[in-house]
Amino acid sequence: MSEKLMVKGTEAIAEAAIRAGCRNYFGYPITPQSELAEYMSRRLPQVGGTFLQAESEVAAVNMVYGAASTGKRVMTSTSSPGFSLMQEGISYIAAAQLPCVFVNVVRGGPGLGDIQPAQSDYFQATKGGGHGDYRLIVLAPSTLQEAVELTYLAFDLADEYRNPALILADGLMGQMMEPVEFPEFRDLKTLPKHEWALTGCNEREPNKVTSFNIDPYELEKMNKVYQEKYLRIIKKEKRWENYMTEDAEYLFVAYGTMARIIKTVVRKAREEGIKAGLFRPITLWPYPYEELHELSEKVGFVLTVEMSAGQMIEDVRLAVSGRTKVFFYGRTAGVIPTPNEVLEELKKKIGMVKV
Amino acid sequence: MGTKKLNTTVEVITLKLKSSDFGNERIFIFLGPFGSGKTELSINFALWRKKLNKKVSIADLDIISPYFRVRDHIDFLSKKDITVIAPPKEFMHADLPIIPPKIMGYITNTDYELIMDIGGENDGAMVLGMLKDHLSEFGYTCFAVLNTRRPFYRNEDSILELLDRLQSSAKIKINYLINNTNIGKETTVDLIEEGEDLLKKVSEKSGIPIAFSVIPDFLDSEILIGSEKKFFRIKRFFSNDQIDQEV
Amino acid sequence: MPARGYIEINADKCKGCGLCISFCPQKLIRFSEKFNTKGYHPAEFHDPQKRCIACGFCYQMCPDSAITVYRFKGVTQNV
Amino acid sequence: MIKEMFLKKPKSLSEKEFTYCPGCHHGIVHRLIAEVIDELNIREKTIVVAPVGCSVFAYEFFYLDGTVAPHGRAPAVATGMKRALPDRIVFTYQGDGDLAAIGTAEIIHAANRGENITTIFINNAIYGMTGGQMAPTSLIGMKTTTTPYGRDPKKDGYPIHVCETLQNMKGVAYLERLTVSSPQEVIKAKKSIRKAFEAQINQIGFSLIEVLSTCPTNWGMTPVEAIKWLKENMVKEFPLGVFVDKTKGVN
Repeated sequence: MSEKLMVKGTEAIAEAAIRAGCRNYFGYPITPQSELAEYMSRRLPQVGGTFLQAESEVAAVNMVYGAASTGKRVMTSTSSPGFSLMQEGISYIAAAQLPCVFVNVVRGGPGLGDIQPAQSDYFQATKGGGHGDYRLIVLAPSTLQEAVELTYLAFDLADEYRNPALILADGLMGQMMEPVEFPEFRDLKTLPKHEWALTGCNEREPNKVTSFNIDPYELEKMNKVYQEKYLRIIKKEKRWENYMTEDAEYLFVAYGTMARIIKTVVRKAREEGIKAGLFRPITLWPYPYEELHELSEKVGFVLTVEMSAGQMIEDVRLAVSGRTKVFFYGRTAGVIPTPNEVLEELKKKIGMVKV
Repeated sequence: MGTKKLNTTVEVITLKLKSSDFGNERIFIFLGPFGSGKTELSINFALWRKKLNKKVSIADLDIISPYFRVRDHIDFLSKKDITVIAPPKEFMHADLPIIPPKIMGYITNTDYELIMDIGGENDGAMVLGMLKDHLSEFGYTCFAVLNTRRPFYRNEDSILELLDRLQSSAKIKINYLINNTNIGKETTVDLIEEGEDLLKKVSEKSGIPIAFSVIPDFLDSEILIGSEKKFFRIKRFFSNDQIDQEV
Repeated sequence: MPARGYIEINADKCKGCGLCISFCPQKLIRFSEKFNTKGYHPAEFHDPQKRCIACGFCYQMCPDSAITVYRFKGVTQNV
Repeated sequence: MIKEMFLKKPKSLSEKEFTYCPGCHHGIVHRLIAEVIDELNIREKTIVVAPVGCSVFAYEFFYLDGTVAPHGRAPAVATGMKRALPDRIVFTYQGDGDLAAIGTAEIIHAANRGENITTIFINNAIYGMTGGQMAPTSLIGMKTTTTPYGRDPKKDGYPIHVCETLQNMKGVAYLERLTVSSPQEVIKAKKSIRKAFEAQINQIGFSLIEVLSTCPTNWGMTPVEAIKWLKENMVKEFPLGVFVDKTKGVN
């Protein structure tokens, strides 16, 4: 670790990627994450890397496909409408089992929406978005330091499982500034060797990277490989945080920036004698269902708070499986719920439950 | 945007500066790299000038940043009787590089002091190019705001190179450096001094004097007493404190 | 004039498109009476009078790389 | 008399049998590319990017490392590869729908960037894979399954001229339109494909060879008739020739 720097979220993620060994970036500008591309355009040439501003997100994601198929560490970043455009390529990349990292700095939607922070791309991130049965490893940081650590981790997970990973942030995380310590530069020689990579068939049989098989039985075999892999990921890679849940009577569930605001709410609630706690999923896929289920059995109700009209709440309901009531509070279109506003909501729900 | 709602309380700022410290010009321009603290400083500077009983206007000329702009504090500033020159309300959150046309009027209106918050790097500074004739006619003081704990500008050479680049893009001269070295709420006096030491070297080489160092509101102002250095104590408008409130 | 070479047609690769037949300047290729494994009548080399000049036109036009052309050494020719 | 093998299947073609219809020119062009790769001795550092279309399996037909791009995106995929591994040889193989309809943006920008890749573009004026629908390059009046009354420019627009569109792009190093409809033209085409690959090897920019090709199946003709039709109709709409050649004097 080095000394602390004051960085923006987009810069934190970009620098962390470079330190993780990413030397290839392809992207297309879109607010509120263009600084990530700008940072890369400035920084990658300094470390012998490649930055390319593509003609569209569609082209960018396919450049990622190409670079990833050579076994090199590669990433792209975008914001909601841009991520929609990338879905085609993401589906192919997942099927071709290519490791790479995506960043979606979510803004208010749907449609062109606005440029303010939102969490309304949860479905798209965790339930597909593209075609076919595939999964992305989805990591949702809540502070910039965590964004650095999860970005670094995302490359390792992508390599280990030959699967694309996604950093799901929101506009506020992308734009806010915080002090951050960066990890050391990964020695590129220590990065995993990929036997499957397309590098030219020098002294070996040719490698083929594909995302299809027109024989349904063969394609089903490919699908089974994906599904087995996803099961391994579910088993090993779930991450979450419990905040003041030990004695909690009311449980918040929130992720990313919203979870951070909820921590304030939990402290405020406890100041007033209300025993609140927070369950914060860090991996949105795989989702920590069992861990949340266990906690939910001990509380009066669960209150899910999102900067959306209610998306993660569907996973919360699956986890809780009817063991307790599940409420929702959310703001959309880039409006960030304030701690007091959420605290009022908590009190309202307590009143409702008691009646 | 939501952060606006998160910042509600405002303290009176304490200062150790005299109104005449930066000459007699009435236009103050704040330039610098991305995220060096220009906007926060511009707002605080405007508050200070207001306290000196001036008629104050502040112009949001940030065509670069999508968030954390002067326009996010328009209500608060208006209440303090500071005129905010920003894009029209309907475009306030638009992702468009809008230069408010009113700016010309406030450059030429000698009743008002004008504080100009410019977007990051030379790309942001470019907007000054179109105003340069008016600016040189009416006179100005230009500050370069620097945080030596930001990426890319952590040594003498890179800062000197930046100053050249800013001046050639903005087509105006930088009169002062401001040491805004900080790492948010973890900022210490030692850290601020570390920045000042580096900027002193830059100052010697460039011939541009240091105006002052910025001290955040949460640091004990005791350190200012007896110091020969010039400090500017600011209220932090764009901190994450409201998100991570201590109870 | 002796043959300058000859060709071999991989009958199972041949799809019977007939391009080699139509471009052979010596007219030495024809459709076989037999079917190949794909069910096509493959092209067949027929050169009883040893007139093949090994020009390679059949090879150049074959879309399935089913033709190999052999040349006899010491026999010069111009294509 | 001693016999020697004079012409045989090149090493850079795999043993896999082509999936193409009888008489389809894809096979001829595949072989030419493979011969060029053999002759330039670059097989072990060449990567093929196949398209979506009839040649979707092209990556299997070459004895090379290879992949299939999403429809139209081959130039972007190849760009990613080439930027990650600048010393490898990367080529895309694309049809008219892939390159000139859905992938128009990708090919134009790859060409304009002067991306050091080579594209072999097969233009047969029709969609083969999906069953004979109109292609961006279908001729005016041409009947297809989606232009049953013939292509009407008022409704369907005009045939797109790819070489003419790309020729003013500064990043293009070699650009030629040709056919493989006679042995002489096949031999000539091989020289041109070689030039295109050499342009990449010498890093002078983007190279593209457009091959006017037949689609006997969807044109409803015998392979021999199709060649005649191509010469009489397609060549008129799409004139042959070298559009850009910056390879001279570069070695």
